[in-house]
Amino acid sequence: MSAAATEAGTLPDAPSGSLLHRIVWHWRHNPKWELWFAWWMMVVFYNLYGVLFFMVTRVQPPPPAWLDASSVVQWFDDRHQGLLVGFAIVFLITGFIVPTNALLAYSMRRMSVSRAFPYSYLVIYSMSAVPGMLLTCVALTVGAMRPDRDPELIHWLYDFAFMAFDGTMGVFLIGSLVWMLAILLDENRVFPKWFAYLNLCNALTEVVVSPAWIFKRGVFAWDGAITWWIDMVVFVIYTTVFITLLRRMIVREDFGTGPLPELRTEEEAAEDARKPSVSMGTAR
Amino acid sequence: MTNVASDGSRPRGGDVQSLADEPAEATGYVPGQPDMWAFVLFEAFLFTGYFVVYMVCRIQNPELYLQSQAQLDLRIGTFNTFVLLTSSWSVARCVQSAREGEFRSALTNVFLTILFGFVFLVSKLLEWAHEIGKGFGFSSNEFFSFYYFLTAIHFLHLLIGFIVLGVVVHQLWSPARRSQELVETGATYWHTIDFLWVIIFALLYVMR
Amino acid sequence: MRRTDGELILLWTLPALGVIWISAFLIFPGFVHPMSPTMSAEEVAAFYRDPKNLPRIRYSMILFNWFGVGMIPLLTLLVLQIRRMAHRTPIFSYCLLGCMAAGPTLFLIADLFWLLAAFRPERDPALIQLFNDLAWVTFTSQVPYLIAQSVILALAIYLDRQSRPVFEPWVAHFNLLIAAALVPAAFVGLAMGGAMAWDGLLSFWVKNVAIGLWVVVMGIVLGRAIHRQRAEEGVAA
Amino acid sequence: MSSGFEKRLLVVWLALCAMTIVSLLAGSSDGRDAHMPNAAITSSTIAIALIKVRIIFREFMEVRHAPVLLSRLTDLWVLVTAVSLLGTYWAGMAFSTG
Repeated sequence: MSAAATEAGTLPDAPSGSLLHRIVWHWRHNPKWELWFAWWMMVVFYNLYGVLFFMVTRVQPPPPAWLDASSVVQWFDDRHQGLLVGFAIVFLITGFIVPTNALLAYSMRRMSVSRAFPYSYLVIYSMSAVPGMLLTCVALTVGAMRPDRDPELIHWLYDFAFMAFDGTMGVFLIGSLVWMLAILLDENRVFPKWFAYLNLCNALTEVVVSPAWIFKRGVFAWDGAITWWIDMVVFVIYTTVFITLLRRMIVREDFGTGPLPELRTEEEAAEDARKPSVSMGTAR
Repeated sequence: MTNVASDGSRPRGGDVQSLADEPAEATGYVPGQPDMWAFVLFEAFLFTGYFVVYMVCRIQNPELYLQSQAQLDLRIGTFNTFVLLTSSWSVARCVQSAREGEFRSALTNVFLTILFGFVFLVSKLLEWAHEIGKGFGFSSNEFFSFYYFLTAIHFLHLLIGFIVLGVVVHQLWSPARRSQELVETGATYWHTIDFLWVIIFALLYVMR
Repeated sequence: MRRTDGELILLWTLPALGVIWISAFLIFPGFVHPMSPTMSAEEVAAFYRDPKNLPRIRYSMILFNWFGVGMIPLLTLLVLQIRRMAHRTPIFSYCLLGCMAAGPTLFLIADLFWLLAAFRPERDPALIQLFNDLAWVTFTSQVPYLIAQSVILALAIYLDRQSRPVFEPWVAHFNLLIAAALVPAAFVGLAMGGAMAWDGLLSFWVKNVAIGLWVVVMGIVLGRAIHRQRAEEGVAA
Repeated sequence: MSSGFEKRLLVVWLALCAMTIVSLLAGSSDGRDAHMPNAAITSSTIAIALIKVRIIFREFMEVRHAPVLLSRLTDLWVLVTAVSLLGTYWAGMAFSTG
């Protein structure tokens, strides 16, 4: 757990020792515990989702949209136990994605923008898990529970699951645009402006998913090269970037209301030495 | 490797006579927010991804693509390209005028840009209506799927471009604002619409 | 003063809601002796077609449809109490807001599937069974936000480091216990019979009793917290 | 100074338009109804398009004044796009004839 060590690096007097020991220390003394809690939840659960969806249930990358009913029954048979166990774990842990949304909303609360931004983002993203993920998992669980069900009905559940997963792009589209606008308007320098534009890129890929409602095969189907693979690359880049930037935000956080202090690299420290600095006192 | 070496290695249009003073020009200045360039490059690579997928699908079924392509009117595509190149030209003039403090001229040029953007918008809508009228829709065949997809996602960038130009007008309008940085950032975005179209034009209308 | 008056009114909707929910629960013929997942499609269809059952299914689910999200104002009161805790950030209150946006929606979806199954019971039994399965799996397995809600509330209480915390520490322990009681229900897909199945001891009785207990206990605790807040603010004013 | 940029931008615009006309001529050289695979048209069209894009980068978007890094990145994109598009096309031609 080297990342835990980097977290400790933000506090000069953090103890070294076992992981549990350090967690207890931070729980007692770290004023940013709430923020780090949300951040670690985000990292742990994004990784868990990756494992559950790609390895345990093996429903991602998505199977072809053109499979016929008997192939779909076969598809369910191949994954029977994985689907049931994997989605049970998903049901167990999904609620713990909420701290992620809370942290993202907090980032907007720290900006010099209206509270309307964090609240709308919080509601949009909390609601988005229901159609975007949980309905998929319910449909596939129901499909796997009774392998002897009429193949046509299993086929319907399969469509329901993947259309719900890929086809509910509106919530993410609007969510990204809300975040983008907040960052562009922000004067507290919580995030760099290029990340606002990256939000726009992510929002545009949500538009690109929409042909999945129309095509059953080819690059625009729900498993297509454009609607799934390219979008997935963008999503992974986007997620990695915002996890990194949120970490920087927590490190820089001073619990004030003015501009967030910059991370102090050597160059910046040298620059500060040349001109009198006012922000240094509040930075630590 | 200096900047000059890479410039000299590639044939260029109209500025051969200015090659001599190139080193003096490389001032290390990025127009507008450097952040916008992150967007431009990200979108550029993303579009390269779309283009490659198009190419890979195309080489598997060249006949279909060639026949469908014959349904498009090359003259409309060329006209579109002219319009966008001209809009890019005027927004570049807007940036230069604003930089020299000639805000009246800058405003005129940004309005010209909006006008050309609007001409492109209308011609694209008419072209789509024409193709749909002939019975070629989004899901008619693979070529038309790509045609509508690429032109529509480009169209979406154009619509966002009008918002961006609105910000530029808002900045230039009042002497209290006039942030040169935002004007240049907006222009960088608008040029992106232009250069992406240049490639889409080549791939959809012209190539064989 | 005016602020907490409104909060008290919202709080006292809880007993009324409780009565409505318990009666809806008792009216639905599939709850008191929960329907078994091993029922065949014909048996499920017969259950919905039974003229004694059909009105009870419809009216109970319509009641749930009206009052299913009735918890949201009460959860909002909980959010306001978290705001009073000695935290540095609003992270925990944001978390609870997120949970309460998503949790009741899921119950509403289960309700929708039951009503769909009852709408045309003459439909193909396989379809009735499909809607019935969707309803029961959604109803039983959708505990993620309830679990997260309890755990996050417990963390928020533990971190409320002031001389007179808003909630006493036992409330946090209690919430963790409730969260643990809800865990087996997530695994409902794995068993067609026994304690883990959707009519089993753990997935049905333990889970629903835990939810009921949580509502009652948190209602009382919340009421005491609001009354104390009124007293404190009354003194201050 | 004012006329300096005016003239330069005008020249750039004229060059871009001229290249567009070359594309138009290339695209109509084999007749409107007889579209056949044609490696020469395709290669020259893609090459012209990318040269146009590079001119837009350097002149309109002022990359020629920009730091070397940006200049390199835009050139890299032009190169990657050229190689991947032409490479795919040529590979397709090789497979279909071979």
